[in-house]
Amino acid sequence: MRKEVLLSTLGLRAGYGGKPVLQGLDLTVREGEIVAVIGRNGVGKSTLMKSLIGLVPVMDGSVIYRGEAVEHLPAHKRARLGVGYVPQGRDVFPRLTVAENIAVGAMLKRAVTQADRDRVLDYFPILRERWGQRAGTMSGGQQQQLAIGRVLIADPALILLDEPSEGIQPNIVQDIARIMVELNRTTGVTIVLVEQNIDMIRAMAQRCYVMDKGRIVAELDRDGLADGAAMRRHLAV
Amino acid sequence: ADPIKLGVLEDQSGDFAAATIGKVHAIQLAAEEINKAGGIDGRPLELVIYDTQSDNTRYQEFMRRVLQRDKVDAVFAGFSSASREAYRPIVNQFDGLAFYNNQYEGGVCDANMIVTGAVPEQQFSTLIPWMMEKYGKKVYTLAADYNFGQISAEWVRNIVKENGGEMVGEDFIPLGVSQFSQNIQNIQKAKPDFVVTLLVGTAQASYYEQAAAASVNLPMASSVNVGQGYEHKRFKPPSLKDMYVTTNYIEEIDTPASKAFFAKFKAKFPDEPYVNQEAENSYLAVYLYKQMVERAKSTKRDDLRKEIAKGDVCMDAPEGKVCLDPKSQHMSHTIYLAKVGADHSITFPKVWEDIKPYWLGEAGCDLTKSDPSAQYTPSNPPPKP
Amino acid sequence: MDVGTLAFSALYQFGDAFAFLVLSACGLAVIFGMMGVINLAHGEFIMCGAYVTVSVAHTGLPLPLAIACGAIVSAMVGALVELIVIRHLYERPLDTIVATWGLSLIATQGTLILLGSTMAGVGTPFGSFQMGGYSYSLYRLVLFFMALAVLAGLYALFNWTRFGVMARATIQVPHMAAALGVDTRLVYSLTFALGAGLAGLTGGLYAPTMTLVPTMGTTFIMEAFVTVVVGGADVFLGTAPAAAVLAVVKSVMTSWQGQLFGQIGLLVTVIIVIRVLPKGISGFLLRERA
Amino acid sequence: MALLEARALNKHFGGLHVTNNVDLALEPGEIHCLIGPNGAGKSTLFRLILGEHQPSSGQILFGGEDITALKSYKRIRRGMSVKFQVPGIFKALSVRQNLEIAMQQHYPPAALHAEIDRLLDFLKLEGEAKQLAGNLSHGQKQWLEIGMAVSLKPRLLLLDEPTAGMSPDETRATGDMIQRLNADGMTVLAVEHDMAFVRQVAHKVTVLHLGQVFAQGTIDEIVADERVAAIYLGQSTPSTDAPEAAHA
Amino acid sequence: MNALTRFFARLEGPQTIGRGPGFWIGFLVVLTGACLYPQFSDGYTVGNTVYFFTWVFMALGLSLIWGYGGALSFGQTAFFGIAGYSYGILTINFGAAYGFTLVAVVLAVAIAALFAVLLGYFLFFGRISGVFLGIVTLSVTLVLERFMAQTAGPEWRIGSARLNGFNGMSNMPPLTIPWPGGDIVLFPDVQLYYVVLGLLVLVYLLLRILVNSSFGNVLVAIRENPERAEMLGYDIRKYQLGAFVIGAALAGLSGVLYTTWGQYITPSSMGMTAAALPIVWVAVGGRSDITSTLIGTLVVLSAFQALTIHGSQYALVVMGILLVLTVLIAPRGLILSGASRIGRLFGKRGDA
Ligand SMILES: Nc1ncnc2c1ncn2[C@@H]1O[C@H](COP(=O)(O)OP(=O)(O)OP(=O)(O)O)[C@@H](O)[C@H]1O
Ligand SMILES: Nc1ncnc2c1ncn2[C@@H]1O[C@H](COP(=O)(O)OP(=O)(O)OP(=O)(O)O)[C@@H](O)[C@H]1O
Ligand SMILES: NC(N)=O
Ligand SMILES: [Mg+2]
Ligand SMILES: [Mg+2]
Repeated sequence: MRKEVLLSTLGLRAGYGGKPVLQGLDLTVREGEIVAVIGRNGVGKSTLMKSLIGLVPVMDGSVIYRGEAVEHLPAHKRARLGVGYVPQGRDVFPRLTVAENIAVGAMLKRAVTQADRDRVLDYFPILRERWGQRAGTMSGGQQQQLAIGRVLIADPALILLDEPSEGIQPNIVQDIARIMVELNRTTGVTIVLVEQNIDMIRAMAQRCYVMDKGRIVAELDRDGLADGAAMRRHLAV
Repeated sequence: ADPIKLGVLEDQSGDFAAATIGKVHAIQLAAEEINKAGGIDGRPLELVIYDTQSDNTRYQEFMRRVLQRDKVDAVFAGFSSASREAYRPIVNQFDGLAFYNNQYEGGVCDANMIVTGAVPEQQFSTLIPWMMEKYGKKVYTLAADYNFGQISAEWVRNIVKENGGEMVGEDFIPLGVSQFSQNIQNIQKAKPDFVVTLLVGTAQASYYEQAAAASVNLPMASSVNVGQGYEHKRFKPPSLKDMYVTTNYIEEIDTPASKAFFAKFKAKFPDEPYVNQEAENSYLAVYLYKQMVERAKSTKRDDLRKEIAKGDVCMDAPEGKVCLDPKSQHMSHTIYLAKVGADHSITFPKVWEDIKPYWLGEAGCDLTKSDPSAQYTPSNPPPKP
Repeated sequence: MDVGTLAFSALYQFGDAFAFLVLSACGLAVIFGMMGVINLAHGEFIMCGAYVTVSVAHTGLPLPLAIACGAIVSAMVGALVELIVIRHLYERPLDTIVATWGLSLIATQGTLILLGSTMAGVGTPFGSFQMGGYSYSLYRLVLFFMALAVLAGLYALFNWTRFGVMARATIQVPHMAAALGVDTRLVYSLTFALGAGLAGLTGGLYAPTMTLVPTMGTTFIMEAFVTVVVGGADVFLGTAPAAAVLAVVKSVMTSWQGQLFGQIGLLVTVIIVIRVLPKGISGFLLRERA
Repeated sequence: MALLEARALNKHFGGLHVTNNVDLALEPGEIHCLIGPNGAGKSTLFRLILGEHQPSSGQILFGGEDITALKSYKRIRRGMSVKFQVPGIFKALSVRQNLEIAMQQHYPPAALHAEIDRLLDFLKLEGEAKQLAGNLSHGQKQWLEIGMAVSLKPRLLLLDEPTAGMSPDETRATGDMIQRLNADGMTVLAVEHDMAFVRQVAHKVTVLHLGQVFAQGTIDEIVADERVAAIYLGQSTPSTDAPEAAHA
Repeated sequence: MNALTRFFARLEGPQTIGRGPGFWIGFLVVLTGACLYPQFSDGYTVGNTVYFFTWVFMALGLSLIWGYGGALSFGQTAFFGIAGYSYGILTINFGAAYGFTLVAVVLAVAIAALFAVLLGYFLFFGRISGVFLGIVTLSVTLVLERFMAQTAGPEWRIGSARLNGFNGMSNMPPLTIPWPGGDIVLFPDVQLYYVVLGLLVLVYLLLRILVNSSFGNVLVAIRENPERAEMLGYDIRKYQLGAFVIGAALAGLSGVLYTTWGQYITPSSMGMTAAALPIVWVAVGGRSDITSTLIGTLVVLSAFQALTIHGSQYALVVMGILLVLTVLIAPRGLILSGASRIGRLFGKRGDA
């Protein structure tokens, strides 16, 4: 039985200052899927993610989440519907401590237990170690881990991951992929993943969209993902 | 007939507005009365009014405008001494005639200026000896830290000394300061018999409330307060209790002329919070101008000054009889000693009539002979001829 | 005069200056420190609080209630101002200088037109007390303790409550806070209203001791900015020590050489402190902690 | 003589000992890669070399000169340049202006704009020349910053994660570029987590761990080192996963 | 030759709006209009225009420091006042003969610039930035104001020049040009108008060249990202100091011209309100472009004066509303936003 569609876009046009970057983009993500989006620099992957969470105004088309059009909801309302977002470039709150950054992430959940916190801190032990350190003074990779942990604490139903491997040491990249897959299996969380790291895509994704010039130009299934040559072709400059 | 144009540059907004909006109203009242009675030699008065916004640069802009563009016959201008000094070079340059209708620190010797406000010799030579007589010889001065305050304090110091008294302290307060705890303590430490308060501006007026709250309970003497800033109306009694002020006019003066003036004023401007001495100075200045023009049959400054030189330009003002001194072009005044009671009611323990603005003339300013266009002070008198 | 009296009077003067600096600055510290908005209309929120307080007190309500009204009305005005004007300027905080300067002109002159050039005061409550030959106003002690209470309250609010963390997060990376579910507009409104309300509280507290005129806010402005800036970016680490340092300088200089030197001393201290600690006192404290 | 030499560099942040007696020597003409776990102190070491931080103790020599006390801009003028981990560009200025500001010191005014066009072309940003740099995508910002760093024609090029967010092809192109610059005599010190890139360019690899030099050698030696695998590379090394990269 | 054309080529560039023949024809038309208009106007209007012009120099200086360099100086009026007082002290002591007033202008501006060198060294080499810079500069100007306000006594004199406290200093001569057969005294009328207009055009064009030069590039770079600018090898402190001193000299020029215009200078020209005004002018026009600053300053000054003349006590309220609306409607400043809108209308790209 095919799962319900959790998130889809229809003819999505979005961009900055009146100029669309996304040129009528359609995609569909079903509940419990891990879907990757790949494409060259500047094709609009991050813009897509931002328009899904609501940080870029939608000019045309729609974003449908759990059967409802959400393109006009502000970001915080979409977050409250269970969408978690890990941005490219981390965007931690630099002058808040690690603990406070996590606390902002936990804001959505009515009651955050010590167990919830421990779960996240077990994924990323460095966060526990640096619990009182200001996030802005953490190393790049540490901040990236914090950005992921900050989203996981709220148990979102859908996670938008924009290049999560960036700046992270290889073995932790593997850990993150493993954690995400495990979460997906145990909690059914749906994940949209933008990545350049082919290893990570292969380790996580069940399906993959290829983007170019603001549109989806191809879709790869599991077999397509396994085909290294096909992958590289799509990412080629 | 051609109207006679009068420029009016007063602060209708900004820091000083509380004390000066009434000046504009007083001029409007006088002009209306004069026009109803047929104008000046049949010529109606036309007022050209600009709001100078308590801003010196606006005085410069608008003095130039009234003299050069509006071509007014005379200007009524200025509250703060700084504003007067800002526009004075421009009046001199265009050889205009300006009335400064404000009490001030004195000393302006300038043929282009006529001053109707009271000066220190009028207010302090009366007030200080009287206070020393009544309360004792130890005096403390609290004064605004600029020309007016410093020069007035100098007058107080000199008069106290001349009368065998002792200055037990002097504090100078920068303009805009509103917190006085330290000064209150200084005063208590010095134990004066009374305090001379030469505080200017609305911020500094906060002193009275704060001193009362700390139970300073000393008599106070002033040349500016009450008469200019009507603090006794603005503060809750009894913070101004035992404040003595020498002023040439306040609305409480209980003479027929004063009551008539006050009634006319209130009829035209019922919302006026207070009719202060500057309002009366401005009102009488219009009539003074009328008299001079009628006598000279001219609005030319030189013709008017010939009338002034005769020494008999006098009139019956709301305060009483006033005359213009030809040497300094300043005004003699009736000086009222106003006492503020515990309930902030006003009584007048003493009135001095016809107090002359003697100092400038005695010091060597004689505008009938020469026009130095300068401002002098007791410690910086005119050069001896 | 004995040492006790001297010590008390020095302490009293310090407390008096400290209270004035803290209360002048607290609303500004929230609005500037938290939101980066340079609020030149700060003084007018203080004026608003004072006017409302006195108007309400004239109707016969007890002063503490009247002061609360002053604070609440200022907060509401603040929320309105945020909605209409400030909200559109978070991306370009420097432009708030011009906008709030405009607001300050409107408020000052509007008050003059609507309510006239002055308003009658209410008188200072509580009377005075004697200490070693001097009498002091009891109300000034109330002001001092109110200043301490405001500092403590703000510290608790911003460090121990969800709101505090949300507000700080919102100010630092607004889009990310939104993406994590924070209603950033509401947070901005509340923060600005809080700052305006604190300014109103200050106005209410000082109203009984001052002349009420439309321009009264200007007497607080310099002290407010100086304290906030010497404090540095972190409102709660900065304001209290900054006010303490400045109050010592001000009270010592004033008692030694008069008010002019108190003021010039204050300004020179600012210049020196910032030269030594280019990020203010809290910038220094945080760097050391890091 | 080493071009850059760090001697017993220590840096503390409060109680944190971030670089611990680091000794590092860069021979002229080498491409040296610095790898190590997150928080190992790599970026901090860069900041010490650049003078953004002062070391708690230790010494930095550049071209034989002790530069430990030198201001940053003077170090740059001695022949260093840097691409930071977090893009440091002039966001509100156009891409062209960004490059102009970097290059105006090194090219005569007459030749400047032609040079900028050449570089834009090279960075594949010719279409974005008038675009504000802040509006570039993440990857494009990286390119721009690398371009700015390279355009200073430094003797020593410091690159902190130059290929983060780049696709494998772009990573390879970046590697090619660095090799070309190196062939022209530029010494390079690069921090990277992308082993394919390290394998492509590095003459020598230093592993930093907990602020200390943990291992040093060629990429093959490092990859073969089980201790490095344990703290950093993990079970499956990318070299086995993406062998094509090495031969590209 | 080549260097000279390149020098003039700097009149246009990414740091200034307006380029191409269209712009320069417009510029010449406006300049011609400005030259001819006194012939068709009265003395008051001309004198009043000079008055507006005198402030523009300070605004242009602030645009350079703040709009281009990113350093918000809240204390430009300090230099204004210092130069104004210096001119007064010099000319009251040495008179106006032999063209000394012109020497005094140069000396007064130099004194202001020298003070800026000291203050700027203290500020920028102490790495003070952002709002801290604003408050320190404001503090400096307020200290000067407070100090000057209490110099009423006769003991405060320099030579024969009384500082004269809050009432201000007057009696200094206006600008006087030595001329065979009688000095020309430049009262605020047509002659002074042409002198100040000439200065204004000169300063404007030189600033255009400056901000489009490599110096201007670096200044803008510092505004955008000082760390990066330093990491490109620039000693940012020197550039900031340079801009600060030029801006201070221009503020000083304003101060001197203002003083000669009204033969008066006062401490309140260094007070809080006076200090805030240049910021308003510059921000309303568009701080990051000197043309916008120039036009914006003139617009604000004349609009506010007109309002004060015709608006009675509502003037300040209307001014306030206009300021708020301007900021809301024209985010980059009235002139800059307007210019880019016009630019778009005519289909040009990349204006500004
Ligand atoms: N804030 C912005 N304003 C204007 N244009 C922007 C902005 N952000 C991105 N763009 C433009 O939108 C396009 C897509 O950018 P986006 O960040 O979505 O790319 P991307 O696919 O995520 O690239 P990368 O792999 O480099 O992260 C780019 O051409 C970029 O220049
Ligand atoms: N200003 C600071 N205050 C406190 N700790 C700091 C500061 N700067 C860096 N650190 C700490 O120093 C350590 C080294 O940081 P650094 O940025 O050098 O790591 P890195 O090796 O570059 O890591 P990454 O690969 O994640 O970029 C980290 O643990 C970081 O949290
Ligand atoms: N003239 C006065 N009071 O300044
Ligand atoms: Mg992206
Ligand atoms: Mg790093």
